[in-house]
Order: sequence, then structure tokens, then C-alpha cells
Amino acid sequence: GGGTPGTANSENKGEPKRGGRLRAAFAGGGAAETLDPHLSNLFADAARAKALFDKLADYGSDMTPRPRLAERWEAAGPGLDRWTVTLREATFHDGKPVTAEDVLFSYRRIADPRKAFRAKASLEPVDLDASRATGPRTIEFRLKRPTAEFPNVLAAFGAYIVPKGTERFDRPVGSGPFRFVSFTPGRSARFRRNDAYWDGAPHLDELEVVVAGEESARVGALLGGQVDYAHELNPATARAHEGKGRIEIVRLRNSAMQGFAMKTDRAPFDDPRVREAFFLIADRQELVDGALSGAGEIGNDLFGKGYAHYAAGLPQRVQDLDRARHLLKAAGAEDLRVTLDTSPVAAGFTEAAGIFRDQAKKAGVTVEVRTGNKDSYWKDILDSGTLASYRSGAMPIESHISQRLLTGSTTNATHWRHKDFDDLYQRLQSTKDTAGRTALYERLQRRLHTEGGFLVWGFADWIVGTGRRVRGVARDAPANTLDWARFDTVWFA
Amino acid sequence: MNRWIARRLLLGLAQTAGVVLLVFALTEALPGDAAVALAGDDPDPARIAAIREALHLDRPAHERLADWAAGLLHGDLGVSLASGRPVTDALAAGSGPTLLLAALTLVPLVPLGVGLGVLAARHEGGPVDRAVSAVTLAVYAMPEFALGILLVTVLALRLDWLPPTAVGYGTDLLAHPAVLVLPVLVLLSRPVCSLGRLVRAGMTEALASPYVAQARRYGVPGARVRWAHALPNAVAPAAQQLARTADWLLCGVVVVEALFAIPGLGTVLVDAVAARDVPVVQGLAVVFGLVAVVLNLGADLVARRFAPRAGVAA
Amino acid sequence: MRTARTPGAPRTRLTARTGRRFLLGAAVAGVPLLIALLGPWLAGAEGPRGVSFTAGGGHRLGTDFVGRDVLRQVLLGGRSVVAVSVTATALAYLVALPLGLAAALTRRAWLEETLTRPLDVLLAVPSLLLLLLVAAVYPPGTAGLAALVALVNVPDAARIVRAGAAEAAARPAVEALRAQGETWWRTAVGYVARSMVRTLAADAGVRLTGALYLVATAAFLGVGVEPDAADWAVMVDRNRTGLSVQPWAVVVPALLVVALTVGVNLLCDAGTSTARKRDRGRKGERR
Amino acid sequence: MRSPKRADAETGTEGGARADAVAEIRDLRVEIGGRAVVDGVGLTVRPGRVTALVGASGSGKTTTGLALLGEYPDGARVTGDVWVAEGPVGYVPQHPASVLNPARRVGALLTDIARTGTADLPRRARRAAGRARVLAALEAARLPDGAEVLTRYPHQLSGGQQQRVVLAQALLLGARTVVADEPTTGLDALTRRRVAGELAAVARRGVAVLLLSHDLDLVRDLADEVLVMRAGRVVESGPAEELWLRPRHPWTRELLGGPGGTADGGQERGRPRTPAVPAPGPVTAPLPVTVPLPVAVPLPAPDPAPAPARDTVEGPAPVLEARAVTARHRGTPALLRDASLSVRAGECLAVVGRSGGGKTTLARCLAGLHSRYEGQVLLDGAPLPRSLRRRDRAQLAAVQYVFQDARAAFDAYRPVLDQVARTAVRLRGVRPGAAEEEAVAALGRVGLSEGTARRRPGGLSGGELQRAALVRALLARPRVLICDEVTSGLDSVTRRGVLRLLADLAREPAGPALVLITHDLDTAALADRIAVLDAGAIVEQGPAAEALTAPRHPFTRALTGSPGAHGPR
Ligand SMILES: Nc1ncnc2c1ncn2[C@@H]1O[C@H](COP(=O)(O)OP(=O)(O)OP(=O)(O)O)[C@@H](O)[C@H]1O
Ligand SMILES: Nc1ncnc2c1ncn2[C@@H]1O[C@H](COP(=O)(O)OP(=O)(O)OP(=O)(O)O)[C@@H](O)[C@H]1O
Ligand SMILES: [Mg+2]
Ligand SMILES: [Mg+2]
Repeated sequence: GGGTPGTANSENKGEPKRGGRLRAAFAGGGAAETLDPHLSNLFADAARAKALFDKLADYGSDMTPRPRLAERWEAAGPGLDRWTVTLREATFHDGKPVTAEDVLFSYRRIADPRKAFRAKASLEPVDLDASRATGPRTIEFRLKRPTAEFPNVLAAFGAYIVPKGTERFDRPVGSGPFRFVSFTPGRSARFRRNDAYWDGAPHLDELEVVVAGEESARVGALLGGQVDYAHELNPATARAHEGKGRIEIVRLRNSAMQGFAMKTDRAPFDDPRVREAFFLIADRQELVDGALSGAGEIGNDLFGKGYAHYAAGLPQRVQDLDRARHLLKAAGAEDLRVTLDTSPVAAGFTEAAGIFRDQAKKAGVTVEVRTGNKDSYWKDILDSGTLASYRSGAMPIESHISQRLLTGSTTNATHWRHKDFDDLYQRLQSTKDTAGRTALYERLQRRLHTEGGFLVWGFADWIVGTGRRVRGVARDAPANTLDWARFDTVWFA
Repeated sequence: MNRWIARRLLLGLAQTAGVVLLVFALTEALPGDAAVALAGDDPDPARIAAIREALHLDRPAHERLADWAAGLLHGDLGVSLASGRPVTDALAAGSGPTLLLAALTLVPLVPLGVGLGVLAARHEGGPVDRAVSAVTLAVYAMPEFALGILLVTVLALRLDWLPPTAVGYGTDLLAHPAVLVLPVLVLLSRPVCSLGRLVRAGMTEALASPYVAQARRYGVPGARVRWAHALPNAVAPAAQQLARTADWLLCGVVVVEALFAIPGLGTVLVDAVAARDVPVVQGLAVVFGLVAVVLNLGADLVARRFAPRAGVAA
Repeated sequence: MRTARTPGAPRTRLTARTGRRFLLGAAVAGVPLLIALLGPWLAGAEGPRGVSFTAGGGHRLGTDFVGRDVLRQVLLGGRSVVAVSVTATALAYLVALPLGLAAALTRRAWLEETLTRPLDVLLAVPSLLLLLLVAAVYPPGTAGLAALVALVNVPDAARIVRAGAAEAAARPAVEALRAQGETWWRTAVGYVARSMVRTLAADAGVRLTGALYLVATAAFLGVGVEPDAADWAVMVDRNRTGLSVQPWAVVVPALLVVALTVGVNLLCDAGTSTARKRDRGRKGERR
Repeated sequence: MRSPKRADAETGTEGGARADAVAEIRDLRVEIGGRAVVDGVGLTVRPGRVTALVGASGSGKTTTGLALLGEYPDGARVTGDVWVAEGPVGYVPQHPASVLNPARRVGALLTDIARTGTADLPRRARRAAGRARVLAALEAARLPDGAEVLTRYPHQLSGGQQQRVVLAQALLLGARTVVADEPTTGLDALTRRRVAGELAAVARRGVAVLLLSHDLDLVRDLADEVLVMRAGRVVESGPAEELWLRPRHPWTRELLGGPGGTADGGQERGRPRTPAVPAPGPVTAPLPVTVPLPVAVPLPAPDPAPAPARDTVEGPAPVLEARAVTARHRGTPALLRDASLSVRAGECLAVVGRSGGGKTTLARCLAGLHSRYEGQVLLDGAPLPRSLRRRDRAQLAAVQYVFQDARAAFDAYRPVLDQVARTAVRLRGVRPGAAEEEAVAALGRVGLSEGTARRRPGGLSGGELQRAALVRALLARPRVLICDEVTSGLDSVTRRGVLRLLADLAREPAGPALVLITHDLDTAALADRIAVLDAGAIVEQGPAAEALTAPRHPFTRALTGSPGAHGPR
């Protein structure tokens, strides 16, 4: 697709009006849904958590952390392993102020080894036992090692601040823009404006997050005026309604990386030539057109297009079947047969797998597509198989590397384990000046581009539909960033 | 007769136990468990292990089943792995919309299916028959979602007569009957055809029989002949089909629930399976098993009633 | 007042009428069957992919969910639909018919219970679970798929067979056959099933369609045919997301499935028609 | 159709000729597959009069009768005129079971018929009035216990009860015309007499009755006019008395000459008969007269000498024995109480009794078709399994049963010949080809041509089917043959032939012992011994002649009536 990301819609201008109730439809998780923000897993969870709670920081559209409850942060000393965070003045819905103790409680709760909260891995660098409150609104975080990108931790997915002592979330109390009214798991959650919100009270009187798992239901509800905001629409639907005047289509660019993960320690992909041949097999535009219906951009085998520190200077790879064949021959991998694991777990997966299978055939590679169970897919491909469909939501490039590409990474789906690469990353984290870090980012990415295990063929748009009267929906915020699903800035025209 | 029913009900308990066992085995045999499902796209092995321990999934399957069964004897269906809430909550929440939809579908289904079948049989081979057959079959051959989307597009979005989905209507669907029209229409579409076809088949046979000829000959009004004399001979297979339909309606109509965002038992099932939430799946299995027992018994009773000679043979 | 009950004109077998009745069914079912049969030869080579769900652009029926030419997919997609669904339905009946008949014909309560109760158990197990499990443990294959679809249909079909057979199984004709020492098979299939053939045809006719879409669901979960296979049912299922932009990708295969279903059923109707007899009965009152 | 306009036009042109008729058939020809089943038949049915069609089995009576209802066999070419007065026509079919709805209680249709007659009553009274009418009709049809019968399903009735239910339907209808096809075949002599009386009463009320019957007693008692049919043609017709006294056609004479033909049938038996007359025209219908049986030979009169001898100790051991059989149906009290009987090889035992008395039930117990009984059934002294499903082939072959309702006992979709031949294949291991030849030969002996037998059951007349059923059982070469009313649908000539055949077979060294269940006392008289069944109990058993001529039990006396009681009038 074309268009310029981030252009402010003319309709988003104008004086915001107060009032009204907005209904937002998300795909949900059924009766198992909770309002515990640390358990957030789905987009619906994240949207609800965002309405009720705040994090210390959140990502801007380029994936750099922006202060939220934290007013500012700075490295305390030269080592980059002690950071001081100062909170802004904010109160929870029950009127109590947000304090350093609440932050520490929340982080310790997340890191509790007996629980398995998602953000625990992100908080791993923090030594919470050693960290302490130095004032009612200041915290000193002690880290296990120098971490130049520590602010990313504060913005981690699910790292919400809850009042100290909270264990139950039947009637959650947060510091977010909306107060809790009611919640039925798998159906709807209702919230009311928090007039005392530190970032300015929302324009809306009320917000209701409703659940509709099927896309056509969300579209139908939106078209029929039953909801005013529908999250996650299909590209085809978007094309059908874009510019027709009935609803507004918002494309959140670069929201999801799409690719294939090759196990770099297993035959045939333990040979860099085979990996490169596979990079060359992919016709990225065909994949974007076929699997994403054109709603996305092509990728260059690197994560994070459009984000801070992305190595945009590297040459774009294009399909080159002759060279691919040549490389395979050199690697002794003629008549190669590989099994490609895929699953209907994410949009475009099975489609891309089928397209890639056909592309590979032209290079003499037989790809056998194996459709796996979607509920256990991510676990299954982590250690078994050799080639698998892969995707990733938005996160800083640093997080992508630390979570997936280091020897000790917990979800290293490409089995990319190189001491020198690890060292380079550590150097990056210990480098204070931005320019130096940028150079290191470039080096890391160049390495991945030549011989990494991720074949990143595209970046999918995240498509949101809104009612015609809805204003103030951010148009350049990839999913999971600050401005995505942010309803305190939305108003009805 | 009463003994037969009693025996069947007793066997039904065993049958339900069989269903539960089978469902347990199937769910266990599925790849991954609740911990893996909870971990989702962040399958950190340590995290999965921690969840597994927290949920006691590290215990052997038979022990978990035994515990669950012991709880069942006290009327306790256990606690959902995914939400930590009692399984009965999930079932209760799901069964409201399901019961409502099932009832609203069955009420028009029986007269409609039977009526169309009788109508077609009455004009067998004629244009009316062919029209009824072709239309019902065409509707039947249309996938549910396509029909649903078509109806939504035309009736809700173009003509604006009905709400397109049940999104946001909460639990009290009955208070907004308009919301239920489209789902019921879609749910009706297929059973009407299969029921109608079976009734038609039985009716054609019966209408061509000498006993119907006798009734006609003796001046019994045509409608009475069809409904009171021919139809009883066509009901046994149709009753089975009806029981199957009711079973399907009560045990979750996944597509329609998804299409109209109605969180019934079908959605509960899909979610529970996806989450490998074994206690909830087990609870559903109990419900499904009992529903099947009762419905099958009913259908068999009807079949016996309308084939009174059966069972007499030596 | 008097009524004439004899025709003035002599009566003959109404072959022409019956022929016409068959003709309609054959015409309706003929289109999909012909496409299924000849389509693969007409399809031609695979062209380049386009953007998914677009109309035009050199594609007469637009593109499908992965950007392929819908027309080509339609031409290719009939064989597996017809083959798998017909095989699966036949297979289901191959099992269900003896089971249902045995249950209807036996006098031993225990035998009936052992035959039908396990099926009832299967009936109560959500087919979603079965499909998922098979998808997880069974290597995809068309034969396996047909078997699976058959398995899902067996309990249902067996019950209908049993219910339909109960009356016929108790007729004196069956007693006479037994007294003749007739084989079970001839009694059950040759007589009892024969006398309920209309019910069986009606049930099998609609079951065929059910089987068809189950194949599509299974394909999506990874059982049987590939999830992007050229198969009408799979096409209908997978192209649904583009229904609003590119309806042809759903409408054309769906219409073919509809035509197949309607046609086959009309043929069945014509084959088991009793109208011929009743025509005569009525004509008797014409002068 | 019945548009008044057209009816008027018709009345205008032809009404005069039929001023007093309610139905008329003129020059009817029904041709199936090139063969005329009915050819040039004409008859007039008048109110208050009983018109009887008699004739050989397969001569076209039923086909003619059905023409009045506007019904013709499958694939028939029909020419001629059939006129029937407006309004329903009552019909008592030859096989009553076929018109009884298996899924509904007997009362259902009766109530509906009654309703048509109570439409003008106030709504509240209708129900009661309808019920009263139904009960009256059942009473008239000589079904006692009408209220109870109404709640039964057809299969819970005996053959005769079914027949009377159907008769009650016809009586209830109040039609101006009633076609009664063999209305008394399943009835015992007592009931038959009463039913005949009722039919006469119906006729007296102004109803036109077309009676199709083999029962010459009945015909003679009732008929005002008789038409004698043969091979699809009416060979002779005229007022009943005249025909009876001075039959012109030799065929009529032969027909009337059989047992029961006249009260003094005994004297006629010995009279030499006119040789068979070849069938007229191209008609190939097999005629009973062509049966290769010694027609002129007197019927096997009960042989007084050996019969008592068999009762003594040194006689051969019984082949089949029932010991203290007490049978019940599901949920009923015992219908058969402590019944014991036995047959020896070569012996013929007749079982007689009231309709509904339990004869069929007894036979079904013997045949293994009814297993809800206490007591024992022994074959050669060894107990037989109760259900025929547990009997092995030898046991199946040894005891064969011929069903009372022949039509119901055949598969309507397969040719009769195939079905008949299967017995030899299955029970005697004969090759299919040979079995078919054997079946054709055996069918020929009872007067059924191969062409007839190759048709499906629907293409055979009632009597033809009955004979086919008999042959089907005979092909098993049974040790014991249980015949449940196998001659009820046969004309006197054919009946004689069939009985002769059976008697001959029984006399052969390995021939079957016969258990003849019959309402026809003349037929019973041919047996060696007679068992009399009353309300489920065997009240009398003994040599045939003795039981019939000097009945000891009052019930037997009632059944046989006073000497010469066959002609009440
Ligand atoms: N569908 C048919 N095809 C050929 N022949 C037939 C068909 N239906 C009847 N017939 C023949 O027509 C003849 C007359 O049959 P019909 O039933 O009228 O005889 P019937 O006089 O009533 O004999 P019965 O006393 O034995 O009942 C029989 O020979 C029979 O075989
Ligand atoms: N399935 C049944 N359930 C209940 N009662 C039955 C059933 N079958 C028969 N009867 C009753 O049992 C009695 C005996 O029936 P059966 O058929 O033995 O009489 P039958 O002597 O053969 O009479 P017919 O001469 O009329 O054929 C009848 O009164 C009948 O109504
Ligand atoms: Mg007849
Ligand atoms: Mg009887």
C-alpha cells in the first residue's frame, strides 16, 4: 500500500468536544479475561489496562520511550547500572497518590518467581531487591549490568503500576484516564472518565470495551453503528470501506513484522549460504500482496523498520533465484526439502507459507507446509523444526535483540547464539553516547542482515476502523505503542 | 417402557462418563497445555514451567482426572485454569445465550421444517416440490458465515431493519429481541432443510401407501390425511434429525456465535480448548454428555412410538 | 352426479415425464460435475500472483486470498471436492448402514446397546476437538481426511438409519426372510435398507454438503488438503475475508457447491420418485 | 375431476341409461404388458343390491373392483368407461393389513371417518357422537370389545380382527357404494355368518355392494346378481338364484361344484367334472384348471382306519410337539393358555377356532416367530429354540410357516420367483439356477406360470400370492408345514387343487406333517385330526370326523353349527 504514515487527518483537527460514550470492539479471550494488568496478553487486555492504569513510560511511534508516570529518568552515575526515576504527581482513582512504593510493589509483583507474568522477562535486568525508594516520588533502580536502554524497561508491555498491596482486580483501582465501572469477562468492560487524570481528563464521558472475536462481527457492528471503534480489521475489509464515507479506516503502519524463522544451528540452515539462498528466494512484494493483501511494506530481513536505530541504509534485498540456486548448489543442498511450520495463529501465516512454498519451488527447493496447532504454536517452533512462520509486534530493536538473539534469550527462535554478537550487544548497552550506540546498532543489524536467521519479508499495517464522528484517533502509532488504543484523546465530533 | 427408560438413563450416566473420559483424553492429547497456551507468543521455557507449577499441571494426568472426578461427586466442577474462577461460572454465563438461541431456533424450526417437508411431499415432483427442494437445498449448501454476512449486509446494513450483531447488548439478550432475529435466521437455515428433506422423504413414501389411499378414499380431509395419517410414518428419522439439531444448538454453535458476537457455550468451548483449560472443557463435556443422553432418549422414544411394531419381532 | 373414473385415452409408462424430471437435476448438477471433470485440463498454467482480493487486472474473476487467479482455482477445485465429499459420505454410510441396520434388526438389547451407546458417546464429543486432535497427530492426507469426515458423520447417520429402519425391520416380510434362512446382509440391506431408500437418499444428499464444508474446516486446521488448496469448499472458507471486496472468490465456488448439492439431490428425488404412480391415480379421474 | 359442470353434461347425455345405478362399468379393458387382465367387463351396481363377482383366483376380480375406485395397476393401459356416483366409495380390500396405518392406533382413522358424519352437530357433541358411531360400526362389524380395539395398533390385531376393522370403516363411511373384496376370508364360520348378515342389512339400507369373493356360501347368501369371471372375462352373469340353479357355462358349474358350493356339497364331490376348457383368446393367464393335478379324483377324505391307530402308543413319534405353551404379547395377559398339541409325520392337523382365538399366535410360537411364551416346542423330541434367529438351518427348514397375510410377507420390490427360490438356496443349499427351476416347477403345480412369478408381488392377485407363499415354504422340504389360512383367497377349484397337492405331499414318505390353520370347516374336514382353539385354550382335540360331526365341547358345537348350518337365511 501507499500513503504517508502519520499524516494528521484533517478531521483530527478542530476543538475537541467533551462528552459521549465510545464503544470499542476488540477480539477477546473469552471468559478467562481479567483486569489484572500484569496478566495482559491480548490487545483487548492491553486496551483495558491502558484505560485503567499507567506505566512509567510508554513507546512513541518510533519505539523510543516517552515519560508517563515517570516524569524523568537519568543514569545515576557513570556505570549505567543505577538509574533514578522521578515520578510525576498523579493519583490513583481512590485519591491516593502514586508513590515510589507502588512502583516497587508493582515491579516486584511482576518479577515474583512464583507467578509468571509476561513482563517479568523485560524486568530481568533490574535487581529489585537492591532497588529502593529514595523519596516518596523517586526510586533508585539498581541493575544487574549496565543497561543504556533502561528506559525501554519502564515502557515494557504489561509493566503497569498498581497501588501497593493490590492482589485482586475485581474492582480495579489505577491511575489511568478512566475509572472502572463494570466488567463481564469475554463481553464488555465499562469505564468512566477520570476527571483527575494527570494528563488531562479524557473527552469522553464513558468508554466501553466490547469483545467480538470475529472480524466480520466487528465490521458489522461498526458499520451498523453499534460500536465506534473496531480494532484489527482485514486489509480486504479496509479496502472495501476506505474512502466510502461510512467509516474511517486507520492504518497503523509497521505494526507487525512478518517473516520466517530459520534455525541457524540445524541443517540445512546451519550453512549461511542456505540462509542467504532463502533470503534471495523470497519475492517480498508478492508476499506482501498475497498474504497481507498489500496492506504493509516489504521487509529487508531486519526487525524494526521505521523504528529508532533501524539500519535503513542497508540495501534492500530482492528476489534472485539464479543466485539462490547457485548458493544452494555451493552448499551441496540441491533438491533441498524443508518443512515449513505454520499455523493459523496469526493473520497471513498460512497464506505466506503457501506463497513461499511456490516461490521456493522455482528455485528447486521443495517446501512442505505443515500446519500446526495454533494454541501451542509459539512453544512448538521455539525448539523444534527448522523453518517456521514468524511474526512480532512492535518493540524497540534493543528488546528484539535481547529477547530473541542472545545466547541467553528466552525466546530465541532462530537459535542465534554467537558470543561475539552477545559481546557487541553488551557493548551497546554499556555505551552512553547515542552516536556510539547507533553505530553499534548498525553493526549488529548488518550481521543479521547478511547471515541472520530471520527472513523478514514484510511489515503489516494494523488496521482500525472508526465511526465517522470519532476524532483524535492516532494514525501513526503502531500497535502496543502509547497512542495506540488510547481513548483519553478521542472525542466525538 | 419405564424400565427401558430407566435403563437408558442409567446407561446414559455411563455414557456421560465415557464422553468425559474421551474428552479428557482428547484434550490431553492435544499438543501443549494450559501453561503453553497462557504463555502464548512469549514461550519462555522458564515462564512456562512456572505457570505449570502454579497450575499443578506437573502432576500426572490420571491424578488430575481423579481429583476432578472426586470433586464432581460433590457437585464441584473445579476451577478454570485460565481465569481461576469456578467452572460453573463459565458454564452458567455461556448457557444463557445458548439456551435462548436454541429455544428460539427450535420453536419455528419444527413447524417450518415439517411444514416444508409436507408441502414438498404433497406436490412431489411438481414445481412446488422442486422449488421448495431447490431453495432449501441451496440455502443449506450455502456456508453459514456467507449466509450470515449476506443477511447482515442486506437486512442490517443496507435496509437498517435489524441490528447487525449482538455486540454490547450484554447478557440480557431477551430484552432486545431484534438482536436475535438474524442469528436465529442463520441457525434455522440448515436444519430446516435437513429436517424438511427427511420429512419429505418419509411423507412421499407414506402418501403413496395404501393406508393413506384408504383415508383419502374415505373422505378424510386432505390436510388431516397428511398431518394425522401420513406424517406419523415420517417422524422417526426426522425426530432423530431434530435431536441432532437440538444437540448442535445446545452444544455450541460456534460460527453463529462468532458472527454475531454472542458469547454462548460454543464460544466457551472454543476459548477453553484454545486455552487448554481442561476443567472447563471437562465441565462442558459433562453438559454435552447429559444433553446428548436426554435428546437421544427423546428421539428414541419418538421412534418407538411411531414404529410400534418394532421390538415385537421374535 | 356422476364421476368418470376411467381415462378416455390409453395410458402408457410416463417415461417422458420421468426423463424430464431427471433432466433438471442432471442439468443443475452437470455444471459443477463437468467443471470438476474437465476443469483441470482447461485451467492452463499458473500465472503470476497479484494482490489478494482484487477484481480485474487480467483476472476475470479476480484474485483470491493469496493473490491467485480465481477462475483457475475454480477450474482446478472441483475434483477434490467431489472426490472427498462423495468418498466421505459413502464411507460414512458404509459404516453407519450396517450399524444402524444391525441395531434395528437385532432383538438382543445388549447388542443394540453395545452398537449404539458408543456411537452416542462419539456424538456428544465436540467434533472440533476431534478435528484439532487429528490435525495435531495425523499427517495430512486426503484419504485420512475422508476417513475423518466419515467418522464424524457415522454416529449421526447410524441413528437416522436405525430410526428409519425400525418400522421396516419389524414387518412380516422380514420374518419371512428369516424363516427362509436368508442372510443377514440380504435381509438388512436388500430389504430393510431398500424400503427406506428414500430416507437414506434424502439424508445422504444433505450429508454430502455437510461433509464438503467439514473438509474446508479441516483444511484450515491442517488436516487433509492444504489450507490454500484449490478446492471449492476451501475457497469458500478461506476467501470469506474478502467477501466485501472480491465476492467472486466466494460466490462462484459457493454457487458451484450449491449447484452440486441441489442437482444431486434433485437427481435422487427423481430416482426415488413416486409421482409416476400417483399421476396415474389422478388421471383415472379424467375423461 | 369432479367438477359439477362436467358431471351435469355427462348426466345429460348418458344419465338416463343409468338412472337407477350408482356405478357402472362398461367394456372395461385393463392391459398390462400386452396382456389383458380384465377384458370387456361390464357391470352395473345398483342401490340396495349385492352384485357378486366370483371366479378363479387371478381372474380379474380385484382389478375390476378397484376400477370402481379409479385405481389401476402400475403401467396399465385402460380403456372403457367407469362411472361412479358422486361421493366416496367404501372399500374392503383383500389384504386388510395394507390399509391399516402401522403408526396409528386403529381408532385414529375410524374417528376421522366418523367426524365427517358429525360435522353438523354442535361442537361439543361431536366427539361423543363420533365415538358412539365408531363403536356402533365396530359392533356391526362384529368386533366385540370395540372400545378396547380402538386403542390397539394394527399389528396387535389378528387377521380376522383387521378385516373387521376395515369392514367397520366401510360401514362407518355411509357410502352409497361398497366394494368388498373377500371381506370374510379371515373370519370363522360363526363370525362370518354374522358379518354376512350385517352386509345384507347394509344392502337393505340401500347401499350398493359389489362383493368379490371366493366364498360361495357368502355369495349365495347375499348376492342378488352374480358375475362369473374367468381369465379377465365375464363368462356368465345373471340373478343369483338362476345362476345357482342353472349354471350355463361349464366353468360356472365347475366353480360351484366345490365344497361349500352347495349345502349338499358332499354329494357333488364325487361327480365327474367337465374337462378343463382352454382359456379363450390370447389370454395366457394360468388357470387353475390347468393344474396338473388329478382334478377328478375325490378329495382325500379322512381315512378312518389309520387315524385312531396313530393315537395309540405304537404310532410314530410326533415330529412337532407343543407342550403347555402359554403365550402372551407385550403387556397383555396370556393369549394362549397351556396349549399342547402334536403332529406326526404324514399327519394333517387342523387348528380351528374363533377369529382372534390365538391360532396365529400358536403357529408363530411353533415357527419361532413369537418367543414370549412359557412351555416347550419340541422337534423330534428335542426342544426348539424359541426364536427362529437361534434355529439352525436344519431346524428352520424343518418347521416352515406360511403367513396368513401373504402380501405382507413378500418383499414388494423383488420378483416373487426370486423370493420363492431363495428358500431352496438358503435352506437346502441348492444352486441358484437349479433352485429357480425347482421353484418354477413347484409354482406350476399350484397353477402359477413362470411369467406370473417373475412379476413383483404387486403384480399378483391375492390368491396367486397365497399360493406362491405356500410354495416358498414347501421348497424348504419341511418336516412340518404350518399353513395359516392358505386357502382363504382361493376359489373352490384352485383350493381343491392346492389341498390335494398338500395331501399328496403329506403322503409321500418324507412328506411334511401339516398344521392347517383354517376357518373353513370343509378344509378342516380333510385333516386327520382337529384341534379346536377357543380364547387361547385348546378345548377339543381329536380325529377330524369326530370333532366335526360329533363335537363334544359346546364351543365346537357353536363353531360347526347345527348340521347344515352353513346356510342361514
Ligand atoms: N401389475 C401387474 N402386472 C401384470 N399382471 C398383473 C398385474 N397386476 C395384476 N396382474 C394379474 O392380473 C390378474 C388379475 O388380478 P386380480 O387381482 O384382479 O385377480 P383376482 O380375481 O382378484 O384374484 P384373487 O382371487 O386371487 O385375488 C392376475 O392374473 C394377476 O397376475
Ligand atoms: N402384538 C399384539 N399385542 C397384543 N395383542 C395381540 C397382538 N397380536 C395379536 N394380539 C391379540 O391376540 C389374539 C390372538 O391373535 P391371533 O392372531 O393369534 O388370532 P387368530 O386366531 O389367528 O385370529 P384370526 O383367525 O382372526 O387370524 C387376538 O385377540 C389379537 O387381538
Ligand atoms: Mg383379488
Ligand atoms: Mg390368524
